[in-house]
Formats: sequence, structure tokens, C-alpha cells
Amino acid sequence: MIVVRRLLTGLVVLWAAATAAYLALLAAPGSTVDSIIGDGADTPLIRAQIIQEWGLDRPAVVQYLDYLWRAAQGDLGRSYLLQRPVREVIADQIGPTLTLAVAAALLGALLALTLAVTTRRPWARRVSSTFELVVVSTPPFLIGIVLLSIFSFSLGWFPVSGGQGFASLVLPAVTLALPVAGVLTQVLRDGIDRAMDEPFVVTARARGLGERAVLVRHALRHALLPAVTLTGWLFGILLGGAVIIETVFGRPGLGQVTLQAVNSADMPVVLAVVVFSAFVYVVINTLADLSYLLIDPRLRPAPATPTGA
Amino acid sequence: MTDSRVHPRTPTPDPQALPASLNGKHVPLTAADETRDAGPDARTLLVSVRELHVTFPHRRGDVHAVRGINLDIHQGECVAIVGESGSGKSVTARTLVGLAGSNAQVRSSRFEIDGRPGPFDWRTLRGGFAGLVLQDALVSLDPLRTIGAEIAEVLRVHRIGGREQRVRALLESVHVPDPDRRARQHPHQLSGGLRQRALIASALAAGPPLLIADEPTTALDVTVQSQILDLLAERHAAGETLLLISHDLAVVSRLADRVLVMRNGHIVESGPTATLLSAPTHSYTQQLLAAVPSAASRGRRLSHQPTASSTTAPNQPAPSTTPNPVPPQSSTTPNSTPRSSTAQTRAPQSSTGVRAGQAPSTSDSDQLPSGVVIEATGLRKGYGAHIVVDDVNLTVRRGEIVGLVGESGSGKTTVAQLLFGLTPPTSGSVAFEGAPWTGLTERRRRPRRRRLQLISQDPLSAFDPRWTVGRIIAEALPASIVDQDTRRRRGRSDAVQTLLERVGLGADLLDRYPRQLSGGQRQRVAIARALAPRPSLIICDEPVSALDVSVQAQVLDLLADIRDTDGTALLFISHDLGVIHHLADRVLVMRDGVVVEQGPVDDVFHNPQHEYTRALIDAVPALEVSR
Amino acid sequence: MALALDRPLSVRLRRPSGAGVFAAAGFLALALVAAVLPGLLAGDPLAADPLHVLEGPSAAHWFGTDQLGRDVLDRVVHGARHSLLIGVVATLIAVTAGLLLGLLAGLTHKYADEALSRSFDALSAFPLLLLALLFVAVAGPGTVGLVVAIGIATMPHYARVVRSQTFVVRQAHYVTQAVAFGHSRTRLVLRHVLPNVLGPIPVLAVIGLGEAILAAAGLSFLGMGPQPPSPEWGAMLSEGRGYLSVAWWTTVLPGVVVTLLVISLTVVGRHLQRRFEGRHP
Amino acid sequence: MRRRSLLIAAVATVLVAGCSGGGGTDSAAAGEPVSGGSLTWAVETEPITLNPHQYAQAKARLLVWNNFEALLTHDDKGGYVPWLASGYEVSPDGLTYTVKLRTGVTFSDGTPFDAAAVKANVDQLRADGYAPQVAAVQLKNLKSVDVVDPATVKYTLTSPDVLILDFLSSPQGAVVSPKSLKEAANLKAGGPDLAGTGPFILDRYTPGQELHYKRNPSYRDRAAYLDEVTYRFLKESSVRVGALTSGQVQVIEGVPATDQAQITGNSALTLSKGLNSGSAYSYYFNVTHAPFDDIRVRQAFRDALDVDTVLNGVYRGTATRAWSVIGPTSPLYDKTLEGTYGNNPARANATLDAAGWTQRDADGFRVKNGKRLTVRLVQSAPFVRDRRDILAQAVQAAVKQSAGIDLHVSVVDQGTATAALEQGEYEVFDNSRADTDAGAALNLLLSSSGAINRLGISDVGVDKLLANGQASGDPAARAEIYRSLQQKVVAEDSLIQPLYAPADQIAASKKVGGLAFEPTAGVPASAYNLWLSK
Repeated sequence: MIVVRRLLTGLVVLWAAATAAYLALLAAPGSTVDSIIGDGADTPLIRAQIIQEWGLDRPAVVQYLDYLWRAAQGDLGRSYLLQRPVREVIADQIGPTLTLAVAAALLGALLALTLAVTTRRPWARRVSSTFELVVVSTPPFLIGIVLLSIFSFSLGWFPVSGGQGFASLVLPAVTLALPVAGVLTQVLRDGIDRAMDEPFVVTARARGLGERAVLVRHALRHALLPAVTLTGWLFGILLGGAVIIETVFGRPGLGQVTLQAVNSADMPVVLAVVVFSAFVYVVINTLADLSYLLIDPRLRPAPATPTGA
Repeated sequence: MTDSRVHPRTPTPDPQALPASLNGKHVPLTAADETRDAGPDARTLLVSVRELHVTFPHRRGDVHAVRGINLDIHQGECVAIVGESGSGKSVTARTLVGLAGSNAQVRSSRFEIDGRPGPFDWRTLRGGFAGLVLQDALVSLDPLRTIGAEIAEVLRVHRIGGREQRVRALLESVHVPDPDRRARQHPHQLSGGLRQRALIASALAAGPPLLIADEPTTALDVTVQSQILDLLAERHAAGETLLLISHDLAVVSRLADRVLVMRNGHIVESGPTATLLSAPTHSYTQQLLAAVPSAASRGRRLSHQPTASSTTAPNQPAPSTTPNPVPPQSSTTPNSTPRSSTAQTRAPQSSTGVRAGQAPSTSDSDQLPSGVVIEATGLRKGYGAHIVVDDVNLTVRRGEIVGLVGESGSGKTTVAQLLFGLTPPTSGSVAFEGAPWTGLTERRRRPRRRRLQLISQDPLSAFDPRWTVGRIIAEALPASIVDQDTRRRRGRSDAVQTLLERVGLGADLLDRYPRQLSGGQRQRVAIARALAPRPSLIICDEPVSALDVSVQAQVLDLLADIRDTDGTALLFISHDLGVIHHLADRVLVMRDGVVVEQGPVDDVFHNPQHEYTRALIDAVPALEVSR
Repeated sequence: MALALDRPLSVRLRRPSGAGVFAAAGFLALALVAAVLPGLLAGDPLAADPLHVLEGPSAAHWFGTDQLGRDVLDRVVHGARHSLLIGVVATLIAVTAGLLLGLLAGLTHKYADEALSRSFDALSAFPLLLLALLFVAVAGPGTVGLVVAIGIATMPHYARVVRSQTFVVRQAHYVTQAVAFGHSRTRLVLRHVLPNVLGPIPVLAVIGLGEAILAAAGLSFLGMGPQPPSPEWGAMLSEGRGYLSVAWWTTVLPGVVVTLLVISLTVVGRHLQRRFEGRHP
Repeated sequence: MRRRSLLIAAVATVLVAGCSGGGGTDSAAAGEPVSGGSLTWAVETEPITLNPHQYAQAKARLLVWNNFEALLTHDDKGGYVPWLASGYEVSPDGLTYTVKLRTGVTFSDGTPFDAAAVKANVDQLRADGYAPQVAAVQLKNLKSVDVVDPATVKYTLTSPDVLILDFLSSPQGAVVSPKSLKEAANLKAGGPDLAGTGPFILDRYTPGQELHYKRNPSYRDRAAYLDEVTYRFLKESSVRVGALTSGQVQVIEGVPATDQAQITGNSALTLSKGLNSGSAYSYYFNVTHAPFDDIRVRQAFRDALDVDTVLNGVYRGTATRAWSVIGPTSPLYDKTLEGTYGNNPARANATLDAAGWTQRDADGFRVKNGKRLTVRLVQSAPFVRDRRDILAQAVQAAVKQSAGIDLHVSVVDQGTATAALEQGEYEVFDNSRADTDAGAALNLLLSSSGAINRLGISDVGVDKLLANGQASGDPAARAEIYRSLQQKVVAEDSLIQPLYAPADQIAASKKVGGLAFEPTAGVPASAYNLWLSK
């Protein structure tokens, strides 16, 4: 039930996002024809041909409805710039971005869990907090640039280039994972702190449970709840960060496609990225809601009210 | 080897840590203590503590929670520590399992557990030597885990095999029906009673000789409380040693062999339960006993201190702004004899409670021949198919105190909301001061709003946190009293000060924020605010259930005074039969949204007609010592 | 079940140390001076010197010189105005819009609230950077597009906080209580709801300012911000990147200043947050 | 006027591959050519399209010629030599070009190369919506294409146009298998499903990452040395250089000035540079409105600018200064322009004073009638390369300091840039074109009907010179025509501020042999002649 409801609202969000993006691009300066022409030769004849080819003489509403109708069928149109179906453009680039995002998310989560659990002593907590503050406050591209200079240019441990092989994934993934880890650690630690103040922790200790066991078996699970609420934010960081990280590290991916599309006003691609991003957002948030249910039994739809005397 | 976090800070028999005068020397503190020690007790001494001090370092001065107490617990005994909040009773109990807190500094001249001095392997002792039961199982059991897992955890920690069968056996032993199914459920899926039983089962799982129960029944309804007390009694009878921590003398009287009364970190009095309750020697114990509202206390003052009803300025001690565990000084002073103050008795009210001619204001109800302030007919409230309140008829007359009693979920708070007009009834109607009240738009109700006031259980949330006491009360004053000029002075008007004086508070509180007040002061401010618009009826929704018994006594006295002097009617909602019996003229007993019985309070409580009322009355742990 | 999407601004954190807060406040004061009176601290940020191009940090040029021989420190100091202004205006837009929409959602009927909440969701479905890119596509690169983009992208956060806070306050006992004194709805909202909703906003805004500055730097880095030769920090970083192998200072030093500013804002913000929480429940 | 007719026998197969000779680099270290091996080459730009007909990026040229070939190609003196053709003949009236084709050539998909295939390509180019820019510019004067026999194609023009030869040697003129023209899934995007006749076959395209070519085993001449060559797209110059120095790639192109020291300082690497053909990177002054409608302001702008110092600062001595709108390597270049103008701040200030820009405002800029002497340069972000944005800032600083001129630079998205240009919201337009025949570039830039005539001029004299240049088949006569043209627009009218000659750089490991630049075009050559020493 919850999932169905989530998916329905998700569809609404999807539609709103697509429409907003469409309207925004409609309002963009310069006509579509200008975008298609780029810096090439520009004569009325060429313009007429382009208008005819892309059906740009139709009213905006018709173009919008046509776009929606085709988008609903999974046809995101053709790129003005790349002359290929947008779906293909996106499909080609999604792999590297997904790899990067997943690697960064996993690495970030792992780092955060480790830090939050191990830095319970005051001095360790202080060191870790400073680290978190710094990585969260540093522009991600600066982290990337510094890592690149040190580990690639100077030490030569990792390849400088591109999106091939595991080694080339390390630095970008670390760069993207650091801010994620910084925030997640703070949230997890805060959650653990709160949980450790709860009476059930006293009860658990009173059973003879060791401190580490209390932390891992009881407090951590409670701390995961606020962390799960961050998935929406995490998604933004990962997708947004990908644009920057891919630029810094010269990686292929959706970020590069987006940047190129925005720069050249390649409307079909921009729209597709927006719709795709909204889609991922909806999916991720639905998953987050489900994981709530998994973590917290109190949120599960109750088959029965409290029973017994 | 052990819990690194707690252990090093518990340097138990460390001679250096103690003042030289105490070093190695046992200095008995009280006569009671002496008696106990001299007691011919061949039973094993499970716990023996001397000169126990527990201090919590704090930026604004250390908090000295436990100040040199002595405690012995013998095998098979049930020892109770009684005290009000902040007396140090819980800290004492938790210190025995090394759980006073990570920053607690524990000192003592002797600290022996199971006949051995420290250092202790706390993790083995916890659960193995002593099981701990806390107040509310909903939060004391990990809400994310099944109760089966929680119980099994103890078994795993203490390396006890055959867990599944043992979990079932344990649940059975605490009388949880259908244990296999329950073991797979989470705390929130269980009723309060079952949860508490599961919590006790987990504390007992590793078979500890000592069970420490810290307020084990406080969050429970009275009938459930009775069952849990029975369960504890059963365990005690089976040979379990109990250390019971409670604020409630009545609860203690049912179980304990021996009682220690704690106050401000000291044990002020101790002795066998019967002796201590029947012949308390310390004034504080006497006050505590006197403050318990009950049928017996009906018609007399509970607090030893006269509430300044309108004239005398009170000597309210300065409120403590330091955080707990040291509570604000209670209003008692050690040398005052409780008997002399409680001697002021009130004439018992007639059941109607009308006192003609004493009304300070003229109200519509004065002209009403019946004197009916509010009348609800056929009130019914449902959310979908779920009926919360069903066909409730209720009348409150001028100057009358009507009690509404029921357990949680009985619908009593919904009744309050319906009467107050926060939510419209599904059917039925309310007439207030002879005119329709429900069915009106809020705009039309607004001019009459002031005649009906509300006091809730948690006054802190009932105050705008950004407002001072003066402003809070001034807001409630009618515009005629507070003109624009005085309002600008943020409620420093005479009217506000007069109100504060009436509830026994000084003008020094005018600039305080609600957070800076003690619980009792807050409730007094709430009462002052409710009085400000000169209402004909105040709905009091559990106004004293969050208060310590001595503070509760003062607030109850204050409410009684208000009725007496102003003729204000009160609808008093409570789960506490003692409080209702003490205060109310008439009572309505609610269960599952239905009023099962009503009538004059003595009639209902002494001669209950409905079986639920009987069950309720039977369940109340009475002080089992006559006074 | 509510979709809690609040960004980590709302995390309660340990109190920063006194010295840290002091240093952070000092740095913020310095940044403020730089933003208001940059001439007091630095020379002409546009003075090119083709003979001294890409020279490392020295006594004459503490932060070295850039590809046109301009003093990097001068540019960093003058950049404070751009970056702070962008951050402040964007945050103001976000807070104002978030406050109004959040209050509207929190106070109106179910359906309006649902519609507003879904639109916040729809906005959140764009990662900040993507939304900003979209806005830049519309408004063109430059300060205005950047500011509006960041403002709108961060708005849902404030709107959600305000909305949920409005719900909390609306249902608080003291509002119920105030009904009993016969006050009008407007008066309740103005006297009780609004002030209590507003409470945490300034602190969130201080921390949010750091986020906005970071976002602006990121967008400028991608070439979407103020145009050269404006000494905007993100743009400086972006320009300097091409010279990373020969002149690290043109990138790293301005980057460190951005980081310090964001850290200072966070530290001061958290300090205020703690103070605020200490005062009110 | 008598037309020469040429019939050049197909000889010199190595030459024909279009990749030899000109601008050859120091391959001595790599020894004699050896066959085999696989090479990775990091390139700056991922082509927007892999269809040669849609070619629009000079940086894609080195990729195109791996798997496609045109009928003609350039020699290193700007002339034409046959490639897929075996020779060509021009009718005396200059209206008919008869091209003889090589026989026995097949496309990599097995389709035979013949006259019908050539015609099919031209027909495709003129199809609606396929390549409007080619149809409208390069094939402007083409009347029809006829198959004379399987080995002969005849191009008939509406008016004489020597630039048709430039088309026949350009990527747009490359011959694609007619079969793939019909069957390709994404014809305009190109890719592995477009077959050509070149020495390599594109067998894998990973967008955003790389292009992979394998040797064409049935190439008609000497097979390529390399078994396979991979072009990896690395946008960031620092990343490219890092990839080369760390040995991940063997060749890179596009080495910015600041990174060149790293290459030259490394004994295992070589660096070579080729000047591009076409027009020089220049600022074109918009004369349609103030202030550049006044020739004195245009002269003052050039006098205010010390191009050498600016180039030195930005490119650290690696840039070649341009003195004319035509690049210095072109046979049409007018060398006499060198040193005739510029870098005279005193004269610039005097000229501006004379032109009425006598006052200065608070920021030190000149003012006339309350209006600041502001000229706007709008750059489109996606097309900014060679740090031209930085160069603009340097120019900006220079003209401000020496003459109080406010050069206002904005880097905007493509749509905004186009809109600004459409509405005349600019005073300076910057551009360089990599056409192999500079005349083609000037047609677009200077003709009153030119598609990118951003000067806004409509000068009968200029148009006439351009028309004559396009119609003239005699190299010497052509050179003279374009010399007059350059004198007119650069020297007399001060319409243009030439800045530098765009160049390409190749840095490579010394193990790589055969690196070269394409003759005339001056861009890196294809991989045909490359080898990797063992």
C-alpha cells in the first residue's frame, strides 16, 4: 500500500519535474534553432531546414504534449547536438556514473560507519569531528584536485585518466565519498549519541553487554534511521557531485553529458537528464521508505493493535 | 578484561579516595542503620556498601547525587528505597551494577558485592548477579528488536545454551500467554503489562540472585500495576532478592521488608516497612505519608504549609536552576511538624458543593437556578469506525469538583477536549453556562472562551517557551484589566502579581522563563493563568500526575482553596483514585469511552456497583499500614 | 509516513570549543571586512602584470600571482564580496520563500499542504547542481542566474523545516491554551506560531550560507558563475585548474580560503544552534 | 581565360594516403617502421558526430581520415593530389569537374567503391535535413553530379568555383559506403556502422571514453603499421599530460603552453607543433554601430594592444603571432602586413582624443558624451579553447591600461551567444577557422552574404575580390587577389585585429614513429603512418 502510494506521488513528482524543466528551457534565451546551429554557418535556408526537421514550427503546447506523450512511452527524443536518440546517449553514459556513485556511496557509508563506531573516545571524536568538518566544508573539486596532484601526478599510484579499470575509479570515488562520509558520520554519531542516552541502552548494559556490543547491536540500528532520511540528500550529492568529479578527473558519464547539454542548450538531453534524475530520486526515496520499514518495526502497518493484558 | 568505560571510574575500596577520618572506619549514621546492622542476620549479604558517595562533575559545580549512604541487602530480602525525584535513589541502585553513568565519580569506604570487594567484572555481574528492571518497557526494551531477541541476548552474553526453550520458559514464568508468538513480537506490539513482564523476564534470564526494580510500575495503569506487583511478590516469595526503587509509598508497602527513605542523597530514615510506615520518626517521612491523597485524607490539607490563598505572601524557596538530579528544594523544612500543619482541616463539601454568596464575579451560572456550569448530553466521538467516547452525559455545577477517573485509553482526555471545544463531537451536545457550546463557530464561542479554562498535565509544553511568566499570565487577563499600557510592560501589572501571590509564588518569578521553573512552580503558574480570566470552570487534565507527592500535595491544596474561595467549578481528570477520592465531590468512572459508574465520590468508592470500579479500587495499592 | 529529506543542517552536534568559535568568528569578521571594504585589505584585483606571471608565493605576493600576473591574494580578498553576496542573497531568497511557503503549507488545509509538499518534493528531485545548471541554462551564466538557482534549490529545505515546525507549534499545548483566552486565529499565528517557527531559522540560515557558498563555488567552477575577470572564488579555482601542474597556488590557496569560510560559518552556526537550544526546549 | 586541365596519374601510394611529409616530427628515436602493436592516443575532444559528412570540429579531423577517404587531398603547398580519385580534369569555363576514380577499391563493408557510390554521397549531402550547412555553403554552386561510367564522375557547377576541390578533399567530401548511408541506425551520429575505405576500421565506440580502430586488413595499399589504435577522450590538459608522462597513453594532442615544459623536460617524450590552416584567431570589429563604426577607434584599439606581450604572458612564448586574417602557413598569406600596425599606445591615445573620446571616468575608462568607450566580446563557453578566455582578459587589461578602452568580456552559453550576435549586441567577435583553403573561410567571414560576417560589412570591393578568388584556378593569380583583400580589410580599413595562428601540438613517447601533421591543414595526421618501435 505504502509503496503504491509512494509510486503514485512519485509519478506526480516526475511529471512536475519534467514540466518545470520544459518550461524553464522554453524560457531560455536564444531559440532552439540557435542551439542547433551552434557556431556553424547560419543562413535562412539552413534555419528553415532545421525548423522543418525538428518540427519547431508547431505551437509550444503541441510540442510539450508531444514530448510528454513520447516520454511516457520511453521515447526521450533525439539529441540536437549528438544526433542520436537521447535514450542511447543516457544509456551509454549511465554506467560510469552509476559505478562512481555506487562506489562512492558504499565507500562513504563504510567510512562513516567505521568512524562513528570507533571514534567514541573524546580525543578520537575530536580528531574525527575536525576531519568531518573539513571534508564537508571543502569544495569537492578542490579535494579532487589535491588528491589528483598528490596521488596521481606526484606519486603515480593511480592513473590520471578516464573511466577505465578499477584503479581509475579509486580517486574519484574517494573524492565523492569524503563529503558523504563526513555528513553521514556526523549523523550516525549524533544518532548513536541519542540512542546511547535511551533507557534501553541502560537495560542492555545491565544484561552484561559490552560497550561495543551495545553500540553495534542496539545503538547503531537506531542511528541508521536518521541516516536513511539522508538518502534524498545523498542522491543529490552523488548526482551533482558526479558533474564536478567527472570534470576534474576527465571521466565519462552522465555529468559530462549534462554539462555539455546545458552548455549547448541541447534540450532533449537536458530534459531527459532531469526526468531521469527525478525518476532515480523517486525510486531511491521509495527504497528509503521501505528500508525504514525494514529497520523500524514500529512503522510497519500493524496487523493488530496491542494485544494481551 | 572488563567494561573499560565504567570500571576504572569505580575504584571501589580505594582508601586514598576517602577522607582520612572515614578511612577504614565504619561510622554508623543513624539509629536505624545501627539496628539493621545489629540485626541477627545469618543470611548471605549480597550487597554491602558504606559511605557511598556519587558525584557528577558539572561545569557549574559538581552535583552530589548520593552523599554517603550505607546499604546492606541480604539474600531473600526485599529492600525498598523511597524518595522523590532527585533524591538519589536511582543513582544508588545503578551504582550497584556500575551503571551510574560514564561521568559518575563513585567513592565509598566499603563496596562489597556478593561478599567480595572490587574491582568487579561488571559485565559478568550485570545480568548474572543482578537484573535491572526500569520504568517503561516501551523504551527500556530496544524498540527495534523482538522481545525474544532481547531476552535471548542476556542468555548469549552469559553463555547460556538452549536459548529458544529458555526464552519460552522465562516468558511463561512471568505469565506471558502464548509465549512463542509474543517472543517474535516487538515491544510496541505488546500491551504495557506484557511489555513490563517481558522486561522482567529479560532481567531474570540469567538467574541473578538480585533483581533491581527501578520504578517498575510507574508508567502503568493501576490494574496492570497491581498485576506486576503481584508478579514481583511472586518472585520474591520464590526466593528472589529484590531492591525496589519507588516514589510511591503505597507500592513499597505492598512488597518491601525494609524501607529506606532517601532525600537529597541522604538516607533520612530506614527500618522495617511496617514500623516505618506506621511510626515514622523523621519529619520528612511524616510529611511524605501525610501528603498521600486518599480517602482518608479527604477534607484536610495534604501539605504542611498553608497555601497563600489570597493574603499571605508565601516563602517559596528560591527555585533551583541547576539541572537534576538534585531537585528543587521541596517546600518542607525539617523542624516543622507535619501534624501541626495538616491539622487544618476543611469542612467536608456537600455533594453539590455550591456556596452561594461567595462568588467574586457575577456569572450566568449564578442566575441559573440549577447552578449548572457545563452540561454534556449524549457525547459521542468516533474516528471512522473507532469510537473513542460513547454516550457520555456529564454535569458540573457551580463550585463543584467532579472527578473523571479511568485508565489510559479510556477516553477521558477526549472528553476534556470535547468539553473544551477543541474538537467537535460526532453526536451529542455540550451546553456551557446554560447556552449552547458545541455546534457554534469558534468566532461565536470566542467571547465566552475565558469562562472555561484548561490545565494540562505537562505545563512546560503549555507555555510559549519564549515568554516570561509575567507575560504568560498577562496574556490570559481580560483586556479590561490589562490595558495597553500595562501590556507593554509585559505583564508587570498588579493583577498579575496578585494572581502569582494567590498561587503562592513571588514576584521574583515574573521575568523567568518556563524552563527555569520547577515542576511545581510551573503547575502553579498554569493555575494562576487559568484563574486570570475568572473562569466558571477549569478542566484539569491530569494536573498532578507528573509531580512528586509533596508538590502534588501543595497543588491539590491550592486547587481545593480555589474552589472554596472563588466557587470555581473543577472537572478533575485523573487516573489516580486516591487523588480523586481526596479532592472530588462526585466522580465518573470511564472505561473504553463509556461512563460505567458515577455518583458522589464516597458512594462510588466505598460501595462500587460496577465490577470495573471494583477491580480498579482493588488494584490500588493502599498504604498497608493504618495511620 | 513523511519523507524526511532534510539536509544534514539539522544535525545536532557537539559544542565546538571556545577557541574554535573565537577563531571562526574572527575569520568571519575578516571576511566581512573584505566584502565591505576590500580596498582596506588588498590592492587592485585586476592589475595584470605580464612580466610576473604564475609566480609562486613570495613576500611581495603572499598567495603568488596568476596566469595574468595578478596578485592571487588581492583577488581572493576582493572575491569575498562576490562569494558572500552570492551566498547571502541566495540564502535570503531561500529563507524568505521557504518561510512563506512553509508557513502556508503548515497553516492551510490538507490539500493545499499536499500540493505544496509535493512541489517541494519535485524541487528536491533536482539535485542542487542540476537545478542550478537548469537555471543557468535559462538565465545564462552570471551572478543572477547563480543566485536565483541556489536560492530556489535550497528553498525546499527551509520550507520543510518551517512546515514541520509550524505543525509542531500549531499543535503545541500553549497554542491550544491560548485559544482559551478567546484570542483570534490571526493573533495566535502572529503571537505564538510565527515567533516560535522563526526561532531556528537564523541559525539554519548561517549554516545554509556555507552550503550556498560551496554550491556557488562549484557552479562557478563549472563556468556558470560570474564572468571573468570578476575575482569570484569558484571562477578563480576553475581558471587556476589549468595551471595546476605549474602553479598550484592559484587553485589551492583560494580553495583553502573557501573552505575556511565555510568551516567558520558552520562552527559559528553550530555554536548559535547550541545557544539557541540551550535557551528553549 | 584558358583553363588548365590536369590529369595526374596515380602514383606514389604513400603520398596518397594524405598523411606524409609536412611538419614531420623527430621520429628518429623510433627507428625504422615496424608493423604491429597497439597505440593509445589521448585526444582533447570527443567528436560530436563520427559521420564525416557532419564534420564540424577541426579536432575531429585526425579521426576522420582513419576510416574514411576523400577523392582528393592536399599536398604541402596547398595544391591538390588525388586520393580515391586517380585524377581530375577541369573544363576551361571552370564549370565542369570530371573526376576519374580508382578502381578495385571496396568499402570495409564489402560494397565496391565506384561512381555511383560517389554520387550517392553527394545526393545524401543534398537531402533535406541531412547536412544543411554543407549543402548551403560548400555545395552552393553545384548544379549536378553525373555518373559518366563506373570510374568517372562529373560535377557540373552553376558558376566557377575552385573551392569545389576543397570540398572534394574535405571530411564532408569523404565517401561513405552507400549501403551504410541507407542502413545506419543513427546516420547523423555515425559510428561503427558507417563504412569507409580507410586504412582502419572503426570497430568500437564507447561514448565519453574512447574510439577503437583496428587495421583494415584488405586496405588496397600498404596496410597500416599498427594493429589497432585507441583514441581516448581526455578533456583536461593536465590529465592528458599526466596520462602521457605516466605511460598510460603514448600520444597526446593539445598541449597547452604551461604544460609544454613538462614534455620538453622529459627525455622520453617529444613535442611537435603544427600551425593550422585557415583563418588566424582574430578579433573582428563590428562596424555597424558605435564605437567601431569610426575607423579611428578601430585603429586605436590595435595601437593600444601589444600583441606580443599579451601572447607571451598567456602562452609563454609558444604562440605564433598572426598579422593577417589568413594564417601564416597559407599560400594566400600576405607577409607584407607584418610589423605594419599596433603597439603604439601614444598614437592610440592621440587617435582617441581626436575621435572625441577625451574624458575619463572614475574607473579610468574613456568617455564621450557621457558614454563609456565599451566594446563587448561575447564568447560561447562550449567553443572556448586554447585559453582564449584568458587571452581576452589579458587583452582587456592591456587596452584598459594603455588607452582606457573597456573591453567587456562575457563567456556565455551557446544560445545566449547566438542571440547576442543575432541582435548585434557585441562590438568584438572572435573567431578562427580551420578551413584548408583560407578562401573558404574568408567567404564566410567577409562576404556581405557570408554566414558569419560579424563585421557587418557590405563592401562591393571585398565581395568582388572574394568572388574572383573563388573563381580563379591559377594559384599565383589567386594569391594576388587575396593579397589585395588582406591589404583592404587589415591594413586600410582596420577591420580586424589578428592575434595568433592556431596550432596543434602533439606530444608523444619517443617509441612512436611516423607522427606528422596533415599537409596544409596543419592538424595531426591520421594513424596510418604511425608505428610503435618494439
